[in-house]
Amino acid sequence: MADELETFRREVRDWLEANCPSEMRTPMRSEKDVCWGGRNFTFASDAQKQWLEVMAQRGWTVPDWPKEYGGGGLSPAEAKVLKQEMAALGCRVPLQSFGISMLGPALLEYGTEEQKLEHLPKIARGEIRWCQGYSEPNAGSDLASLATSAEDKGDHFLVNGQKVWTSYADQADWIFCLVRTDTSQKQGGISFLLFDMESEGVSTKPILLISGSSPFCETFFDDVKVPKDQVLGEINQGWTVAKYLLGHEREMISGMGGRAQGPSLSEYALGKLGRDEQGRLDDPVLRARIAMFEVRSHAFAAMSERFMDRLKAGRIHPAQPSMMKYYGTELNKDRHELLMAAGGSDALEWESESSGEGKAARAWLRTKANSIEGGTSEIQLNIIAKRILELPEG
Amino acid sequence: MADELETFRREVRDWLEANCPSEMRTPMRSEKDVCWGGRNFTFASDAQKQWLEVMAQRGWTVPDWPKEYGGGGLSPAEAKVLKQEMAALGCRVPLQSFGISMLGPALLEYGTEEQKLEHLPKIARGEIRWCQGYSEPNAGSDLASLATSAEDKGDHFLVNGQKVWTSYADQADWIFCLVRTDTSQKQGGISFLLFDMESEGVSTKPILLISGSSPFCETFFDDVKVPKDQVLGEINQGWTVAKYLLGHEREMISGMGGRAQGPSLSEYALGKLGRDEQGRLDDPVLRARIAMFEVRSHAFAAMSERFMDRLKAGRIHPAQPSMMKYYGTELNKDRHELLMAAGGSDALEWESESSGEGKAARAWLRTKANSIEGGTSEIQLNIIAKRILELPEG
Amino acid sequence: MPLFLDETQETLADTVRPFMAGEAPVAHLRALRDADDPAGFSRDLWRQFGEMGFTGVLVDEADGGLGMGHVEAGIVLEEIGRNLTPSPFLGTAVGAVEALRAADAALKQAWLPGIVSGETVAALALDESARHRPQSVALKAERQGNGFRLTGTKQFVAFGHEADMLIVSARSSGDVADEDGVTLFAVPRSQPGVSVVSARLADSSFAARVEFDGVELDGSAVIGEVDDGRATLNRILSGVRAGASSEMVGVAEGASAMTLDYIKQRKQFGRIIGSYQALQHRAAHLYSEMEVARAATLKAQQSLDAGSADEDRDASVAKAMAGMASSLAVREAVQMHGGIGMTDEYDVGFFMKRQRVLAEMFGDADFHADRLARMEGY
Amino acid sequence: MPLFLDETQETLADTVRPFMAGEAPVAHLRALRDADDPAGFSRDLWRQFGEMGFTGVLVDEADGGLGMGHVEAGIVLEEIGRNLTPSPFLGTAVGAVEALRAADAALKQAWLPGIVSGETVAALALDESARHRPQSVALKAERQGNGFRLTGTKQFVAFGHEADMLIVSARSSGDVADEDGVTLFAVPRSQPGVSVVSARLADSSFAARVEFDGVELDGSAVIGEVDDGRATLNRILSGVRAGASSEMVGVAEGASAMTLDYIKQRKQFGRIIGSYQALQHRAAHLYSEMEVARAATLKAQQSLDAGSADEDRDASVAKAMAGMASSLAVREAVQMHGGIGMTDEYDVGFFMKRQRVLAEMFGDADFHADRLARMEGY
Repeated sequence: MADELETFRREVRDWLEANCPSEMRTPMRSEKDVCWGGRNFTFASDAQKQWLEVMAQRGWTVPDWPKEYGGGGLSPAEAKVLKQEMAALGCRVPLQSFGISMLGPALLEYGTEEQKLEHLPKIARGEIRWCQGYSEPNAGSDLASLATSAEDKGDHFLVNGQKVWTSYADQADWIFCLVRTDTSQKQGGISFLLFDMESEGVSTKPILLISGSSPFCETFFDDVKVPKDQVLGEINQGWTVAKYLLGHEREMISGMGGRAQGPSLSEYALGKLGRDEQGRLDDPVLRARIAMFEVRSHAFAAMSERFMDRLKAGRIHPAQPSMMKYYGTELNKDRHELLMAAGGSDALEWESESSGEGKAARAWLRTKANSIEGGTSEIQLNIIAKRILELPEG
Repeated sequence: MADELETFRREVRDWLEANCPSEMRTPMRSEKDVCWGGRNFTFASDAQKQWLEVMAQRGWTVPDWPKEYGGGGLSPAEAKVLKQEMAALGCRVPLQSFGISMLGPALLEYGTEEQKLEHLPKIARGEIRWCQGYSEPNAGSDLASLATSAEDKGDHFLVNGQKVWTSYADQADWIFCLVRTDTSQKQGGISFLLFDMESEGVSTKPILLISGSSPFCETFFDDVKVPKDQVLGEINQGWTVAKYLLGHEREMISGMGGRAQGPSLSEYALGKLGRDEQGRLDDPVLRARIAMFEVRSHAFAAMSERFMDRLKAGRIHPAQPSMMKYYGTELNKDRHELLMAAGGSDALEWESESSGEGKAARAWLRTKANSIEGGTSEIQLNIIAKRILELPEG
Repeated sequence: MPLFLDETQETLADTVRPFMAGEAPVAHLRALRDADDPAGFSRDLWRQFGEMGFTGVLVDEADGGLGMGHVEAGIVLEEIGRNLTPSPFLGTAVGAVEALRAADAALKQAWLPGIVSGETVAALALDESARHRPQSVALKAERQGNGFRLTGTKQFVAFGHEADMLIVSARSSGDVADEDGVTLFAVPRSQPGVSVVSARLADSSFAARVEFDGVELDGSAVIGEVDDGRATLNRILSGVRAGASSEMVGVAEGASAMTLDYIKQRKQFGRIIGSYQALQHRAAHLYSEMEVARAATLKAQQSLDAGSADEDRDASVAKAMAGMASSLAVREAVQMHGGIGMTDEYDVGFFMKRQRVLAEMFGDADFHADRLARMEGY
Repeated sequence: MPLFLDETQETLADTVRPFMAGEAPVAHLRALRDADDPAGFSRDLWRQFGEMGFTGVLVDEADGGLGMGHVEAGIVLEEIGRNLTPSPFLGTAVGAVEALRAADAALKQAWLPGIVSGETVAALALDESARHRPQSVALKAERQGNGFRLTGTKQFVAFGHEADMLIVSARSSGDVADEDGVTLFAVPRSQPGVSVVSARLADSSFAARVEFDGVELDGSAVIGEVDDGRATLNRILSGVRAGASSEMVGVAEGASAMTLDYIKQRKQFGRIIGSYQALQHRAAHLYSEMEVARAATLKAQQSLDAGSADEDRDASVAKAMAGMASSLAVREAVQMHGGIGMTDEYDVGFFMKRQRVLAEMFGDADFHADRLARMEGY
């Protein structure tokens, strides 16, 4: 068994050596190097296109999906080996997509055979790019207030309403979307709908954030016709599918935060502020605040390791991702407050070459969304209080 | 007018010079030097007794109460002059009492003429010592849950139940007490009762705190007979009187906190820890925490000054004492956390001469009650949210 | 003096409040930003400030001003903060005017009339590094004949690109960190050798890096005594620190008012979110912090106006406390608004940006906590 | 190694948990205190610890112990913390055993059997000032013939008054703050010249001031190499810091469990107080802090057991994080209990007292944050 895995590892390594273009073994330099795929995607380079094609051909864009749906059909152990070997060679992820990370698992769990055959291979090959339509102007974390309606017109639904925070809606080909199919119930009256963004009546508008431009859009539906077989899961049971996905998303987001992102806070501060006569960071109160932060940050790194270890071992309370999400995002906000303090007036610049067009300030402002998107900190605390601590309803 | 006041000031000064025993012009050294009066009070010295007597004779234990009730009949301006002159000579307060600070104002506001004549002079002369019976084991801040009952027996009430946190109940002569006279209403069914602690059926038990011995008692009532004319205010309207008093109490407590109490934190820390090569407190993170605390502490000193100035000018929102109480007590807790940190292992000692029998640790633990007694911090925040910020009921 | 506004001060506040809300609300800032206005503020509004007397609030009546104090300047700044009004008020009407108080009659005459009328903009060129370190002054002032020659760089000069005059701290003798040997100058920006590079900041205001390349000045540009500018520099700093505190109190009030309105209306899970106790307690805690910050700020201004021995300390306490309280206010404001608070379309983000710039300016809470510790000897 | 307990470790936990809850719950501490017990712990219980194998958890199997690691010692300490069990476990079974690992066979043979059997109590005599400053070691060890003469004072020696043996750090050469020149000794408390004055602490445990008045020792009392004890000292400290972290995690868990029970039952204004959202959010926040502290603690212990290069840093992170989280836990516990939490009759105050002592011991969060900063070069 271990032997077979070693054989597999050698094969993988050889294949990657032979097939991964050297350009695709360098670290990504910017957002532009991310391959999202889709109908209108412009590849940054031939190498990027080639790398996607060879990987998709082996099903290795989605190594653990079944082969019949465009996957690699690998066992968890094999998929892990592939990941390790790609990391060892520094291979870039060939395809980034909400189809892979979010919709795919839900399709595998709740899709009909027809739906799986229709959508999964296109996701695997990077042919169709998906976006997610959950939030609405008056329903942030509170999906029960969802107002976008899908009226039953016999053979199709007629969709009307508005979504917000639809990431990359202006570049996506299809949307997976929560809509209200029954106004008489709250959570029960929601369905999970899939449809083409080129359908008549769909329009999008990018959202400008306080930190500047963003991938987010507002998305408008005006009498959009959607065939009835494009519901994922049962009609009026979209909540079930959505919860499945939300749990997934929270896990992803909770992986963030902590120490990994950006330059070391203390190195940055030393660079900006220098040392005093005793060799300490020359800003005593800020130094103390950084040190207290670094205690938490190191400790949270241990927490993240523990969380992942327990997740892999299936020993995690289902609400633990809420704790990770809460703590990690609050910590990341603290980190950027300290980075701003260390940067002083330099970090306040917004439009100057020396500041990289306000890199520090924009990153700082962007982190303020961390504790809002993917379920606010307040929602996470509610979840911890109710599901882990079992405190009674108010 | 100003002239008259100056004449008054000279008279006061001369009188004080002549009548205040020199021993009573030295700072109090301990709790024992406080004169509480009452039937069973043992004077610490002849001077203490004499000082009470001469002051009581002039009505100056309660200078602004009317003369017919044992007061001095002074105008606010005159009372202020007396206070200033006493401070200038370092005269001790001749009589400390809940009768003066709490019950007195309520008697003046709500008492019948008989009640005033009966009780106020004895308070003024320090003959009767009062205690307050509000809290119960299952009704802390929540007076509506009050369970101590006063059953109407025609000519008297029969009181049964238990009070907690009754300060000095074991040394008091009389109690002012909230009792339930009508179980069919919540806040409306409470009356404000006055009775003798020597009545049959009254017993007390001191409460030991986590910080050690305390003035607090549990007080038990077992078929205590109380004449019906000993209700202060209307029957079933005790809530009104209690609120009047609570506002008073909160103001008193909110006067605490901040910088006034105990040694300077930074001086104490310097004494314990010394300086580093750059002359700073030799514990860099603690120094930073102390500095951040001192910012708040100085700022709160300004807030306290502003609060008193506006209170005097009648320009205070009625819920502002809640803010003062909340902030002041939380700040005082922080201060003692920092004192403990600066004291290190010395401050942990509990029974040793060098630690003054655990003075630091006991004071630290005692402050934990600051944010509980007189209305918890949570209650104060509720009051601020509802009455000042006008946030809606939950 | 009681620690609240007296009647005259209340009257001033009653004048400033509707003026600022009417003439220069947040929409005014947004419009300037969207138009990519190169000044970052409105000269017309500045002249209106002059007409209203605001720019001369601290100028003696003998010099044509209102002859009021820092408390009154704080009243104006609080409304500037509440409305996020872009304005060189702090640097000009507080900082430069405080500097010119120490100047001789000729220098006063040269600059005060323009300030009072709202024609002249002044800026403070005091910082030499990204973090506020006013104790060290490196920009050189070498004697040359009857005058001086300035060489060096200043940064974080708010509205320096539009200023007619710069208040400059310079090293005329001694070492960089010496208390003595600092001289203050009033330098016309048009003086040969002065060059200004400005950058837009996060809050859409501008700050400049100002290069002094052998700028020649005669003795008349010196404020006060040569080598003896430290006391005036400290007083300028205490003034603008207290002023910035007032502006931050205003920013915090503005953000909190928006937020309270929002949480009183917004529903989630079928309930007004402002009825949730966790939000109520946070709002009440924030209210308390802000009240304390307001008290500390007023205290600092009264100390300045009374020439109290504590004015320096009180200004540091105010700047630190107002910095912390207003930081909490804008963070809570964005968080309580949820997603909409993150959008540029909604105003609350502007408050967060402005707060950050003000918190940094003339020393942040860390700087002032450390300064307080030094003053108190630990 | 995954960062959670493996099966063997879970089994150990399943043994320790009911043992400690059964034999030494909070009532045990209360009884000792109320009886004014001069030892502050039970020798009988200590022997039971020996019988259960706990005292030898870190002792090699060859020396009669369980041959386990710091993770396992942490399991015992967490239950000690949860039950507030008074015990010299940390100083003896973690600190002294870790010290003796560096000792020669004779010294091991002299002390380990007694520790393993639960007959011997050891104590760490490392601190010389009220704040933890292990980098400076002033107690003198002068060479005298084949041996040494110790002169100086140690303080905050937990259970020093009952200890049979003291682990002592001494200055055998160089200056007070030198890295080198530190020698460790295993000193029988009965040695002439050793005098002990003990004081009861807030948590009812005892700590001693130990005077060494020319205490004569022969070379056999030296642990490891003369002048070269710093590395062992660091390792002892990392061990007890991680151990104290586990105990604090246990204290925090104990206090939180009591508090959660309480707020699920107590009613105010007609509602279960645990249903109020403000309390819920605070409880959830506290839960998060405690989970993070637990992870950091386990990480430190795994690092120690693996001999990781980061063991020193990880122990400081754990001690600081567990110190902060458990401090929050006990403060919230008392506050959420309201008045009853302030009474001596109720147990929750004991948790606050114990937490404070543990937080101070071997350096508090401020000390370790500063230490972390130094290690990371800022």
